[in-house]
Amino acid sequence: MTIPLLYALVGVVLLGMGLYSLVMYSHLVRKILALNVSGAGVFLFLVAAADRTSGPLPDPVPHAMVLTGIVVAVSATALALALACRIHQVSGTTQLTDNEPD
Amino acid sequence: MSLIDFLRPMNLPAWIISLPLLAAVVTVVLPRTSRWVGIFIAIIIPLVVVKLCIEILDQGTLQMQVGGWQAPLGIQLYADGLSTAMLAISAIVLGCSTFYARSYFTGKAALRSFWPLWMFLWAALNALFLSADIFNLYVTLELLGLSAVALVALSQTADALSAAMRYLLVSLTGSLSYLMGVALLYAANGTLSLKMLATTAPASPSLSTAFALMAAGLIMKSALFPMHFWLPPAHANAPAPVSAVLSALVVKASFYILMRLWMMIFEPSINPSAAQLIGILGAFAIIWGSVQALLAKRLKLLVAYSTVAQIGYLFLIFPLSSTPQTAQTAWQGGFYFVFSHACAKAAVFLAAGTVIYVFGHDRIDKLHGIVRRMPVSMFAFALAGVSLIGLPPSGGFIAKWLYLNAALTSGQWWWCIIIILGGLLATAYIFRFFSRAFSYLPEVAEGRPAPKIMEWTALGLALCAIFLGLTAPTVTQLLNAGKPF
Amino acid sequence: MSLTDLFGSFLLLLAIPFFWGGSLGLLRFPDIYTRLHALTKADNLGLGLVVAGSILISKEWTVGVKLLLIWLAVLTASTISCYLIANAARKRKINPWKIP
Amino acid sequence: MENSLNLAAVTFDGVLALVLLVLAWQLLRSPNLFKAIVLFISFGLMLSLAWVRLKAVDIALAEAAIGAGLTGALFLTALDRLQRNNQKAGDSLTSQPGKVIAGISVLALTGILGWTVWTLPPFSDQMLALVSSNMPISGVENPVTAVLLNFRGYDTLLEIGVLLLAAVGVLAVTPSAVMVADSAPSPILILLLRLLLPFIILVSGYILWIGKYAPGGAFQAGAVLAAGGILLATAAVRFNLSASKALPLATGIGLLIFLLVALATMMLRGNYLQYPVAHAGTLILVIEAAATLSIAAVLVLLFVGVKSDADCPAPGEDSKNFIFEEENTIK
Repeated sequence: MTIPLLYALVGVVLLGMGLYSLVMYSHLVRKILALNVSGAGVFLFLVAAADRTSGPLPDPVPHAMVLTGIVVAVSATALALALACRIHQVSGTTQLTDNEPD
Repeated sequence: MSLIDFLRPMNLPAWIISLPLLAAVVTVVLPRTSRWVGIFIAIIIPLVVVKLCIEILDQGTLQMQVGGWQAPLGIQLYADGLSTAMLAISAIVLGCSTFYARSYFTGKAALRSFWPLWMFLWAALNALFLSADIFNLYVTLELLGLSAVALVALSQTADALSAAMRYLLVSLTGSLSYLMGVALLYAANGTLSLKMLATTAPASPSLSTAFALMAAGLIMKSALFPMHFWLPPAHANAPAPVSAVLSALVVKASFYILMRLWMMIFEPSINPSAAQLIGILGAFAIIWGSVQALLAKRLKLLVAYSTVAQIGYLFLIFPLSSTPQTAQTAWQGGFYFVFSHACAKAAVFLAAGTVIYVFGHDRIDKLHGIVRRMPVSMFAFALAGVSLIGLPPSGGFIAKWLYLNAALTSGQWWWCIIIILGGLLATAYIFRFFSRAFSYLPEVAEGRPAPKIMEWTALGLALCAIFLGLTAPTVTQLLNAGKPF
Repeated sequence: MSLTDLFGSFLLLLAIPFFWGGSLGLLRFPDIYTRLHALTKADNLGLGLVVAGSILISKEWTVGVKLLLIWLAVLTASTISCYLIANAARKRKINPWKIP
Repeated sequence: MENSLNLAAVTFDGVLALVLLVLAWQLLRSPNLFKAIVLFISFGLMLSLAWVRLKAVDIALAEAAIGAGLTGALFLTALDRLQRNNQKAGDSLTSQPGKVIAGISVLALTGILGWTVWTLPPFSDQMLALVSSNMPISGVENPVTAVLLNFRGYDTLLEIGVLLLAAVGVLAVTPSAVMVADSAPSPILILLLRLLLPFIILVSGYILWIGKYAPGGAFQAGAVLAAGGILLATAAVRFNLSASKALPLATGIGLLIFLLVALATMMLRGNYLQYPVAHAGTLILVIEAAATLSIAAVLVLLFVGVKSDADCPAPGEDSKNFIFEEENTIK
């Protein structure tokens, strides 16, 4: 087992853990945390894959992709948190309610 | 430098993406100009898209190497008949909805955030349809998803905020799943270009897993049964022009990506039972969505569930195109669905928005005889209903006819039953509303008058849905330009 | 391996017990004030040793200057954030731990 | 020597991998959300180490600043707002059968994915070779910067758009974008600001400039600058976003310059974003400088937007719902 493979597998496990918590927990902050952990898992896999080149230099394209991904992730996180705060302010809950509009 | 030089055919895709983005910046920096900027974009983009349509009909395809770098190093913008047709339908729907929104939001402070978000949404759609790079598609998907979520939240009611949050979580999970697929494809093939993947990607475990991940993510985003749960609250609680665009275009965008990926990369090497499975989900969506629409108590919710049902039809493409003889008919039928549903559903949502504007609510059992208050809107609703049901001569009819053709030719008669049953159910839920709206009562509920522009834009879109049926040869010619598949 | 390298390595090794102690204190001390104490004092000393060791090992003087700047920046930041955290805790009326 | 170094490296990677997994597990399960967020920040810092180990120093910088630092700050401020009224918000797990089903499906997914990763074919060097051979005409010397701003600059253009969009979105759901400090800022904090702010600006400029040659660039520089801005916002007694006139311009300028360069190159050279080789370096620096400013402004705005307390005096809904309100002045 090589070092990049180790990190790639860690990435996969992080993705799985994040998805599980995303589905299982109801608090919005936890869900957003879980999405961030999943995202980190995908990024880790991507960069680990880039380090499997035959020479000493890694492939820079996945690095650029992950940088883009990190910025997208923080944007999405901020929007999600602002929405969560607004929901809390309007309806006093920190979870998603299951009310279908009738 | 002459104007001709400005609009060299090669540059058209870049303009189509850049103009709404520029408009978004301007509306952020100079909010006072935003209404005029919005109108400017709503006029100029359709014009540029028409120019692009002419070019595509003439030349087949247009390709631009962004930055001058060839694939796989750079990103390609690529326009063929299919992407141009998607751009055109977006231009029609967004153009009409922009004019509608201008009246709908009058005097509301939400307008300040509305315009930048709206421009970002438009730019994201255009960029998505023109992209030929799987990672670039991810970025456009995020741009699209975030702007759509923020637009849903604009109503600021508890229901809308909750719906927006659910939509955001689903959308982000979908993108993440898609991104993992991109990562796998890149790790295995060393390229992000759609074209290169189409020719080089060999069948392998990583290809199957990548397909599963990307399909799951995109299915979530396009709300195919059973991942549809987020759609009805989001589309029913958003402001009307937003609902129209979400139902008409945004869910279709992820379907479009899935279709491209399937036809170009995955179809040859993925087990065909995957297509059948997606088809079965589509069938469930048609039945489930229609039944829920029949039971809905609010008009916008009825329309939203109708979208769930109509999305089911789109995904029937996968099983129907599985034999070489029917592939062509099936995908054309599927995209005919996309176009006619886009126009019809946008018209219906706009009309429903006018109902709320006039009466302040949309409870179906309290909308007796409203046709007398808003005849134009109800006429638009009726015309769009014709297309949703699939009666001739509408675009919806052409779509269903192509589908039935493909189903019978490929010997998969069971899909015919679903298609016909779906049509019957659509008739039922639409007439359930009509029987009230068109009923004659001596006194009609009081309401404020609707601005003319709101009524006529809905009618314009409904007429488009009908005309799509009358102009089938031209549309198919455009779709086939450049032989997308 | 030259003498400076050797001494630099020695300083790096010397940092370990301080970090170890700081982390242990952070985990095991009873209240926020004592934990802050462990963290800022021991860790900053540890970091100082790491920086000193690294400067000795590094061959270029520019790297040395950078390392020194890093140490100064961390010292400033940790001093002030420590003060802010302690002050916030005091304002929330969190009483210091006393030997029971 | 070679071997023992290798052994040390492998041990380090093994321990780091384990730490990452344990931290993630703890942060996702901890019943105390505050603790979860603190663990998330440490997770981000550990992740930065992993990026360094994977030779991705650019990402390590961005992760430490944005992934761990700024995201962590966003989470903490949001939690503070969410828990102000009801202290212990419930975080119920779904029912037992749901737990089993979700557990099994996630395990299956992870298993399949892990197996796919295990059996991945050897990585192709073609992209690395292409990037390397085109580096001389890219205008910069750091391959990641070359990919970000030249070879795949279009992705970055859209991504700057995503950032601006997020700022608009956050403000759209924040009716009153005014941040009020709990009390007067501490004199020590102000001293810190006095000491640090000039350095922050200097360091940000340095990181921006060094991105041409070595790890660094607009995102990292923007994040550092944003840290300064956030400190400044925290130290202010009252920070009214709506009143600022410069802020909308600062948030938009990155995308604006990028778009203008893209369109200008298209009209002069035929391809969107095709820089003239002789001026590629300069153009990239101009784009990056504008982008740094915008990234910093947006990140500050995201923080203030999430932080701003909606309970504080919010004039009528209608007047306060906008993004950037010009009429309002600092009160």
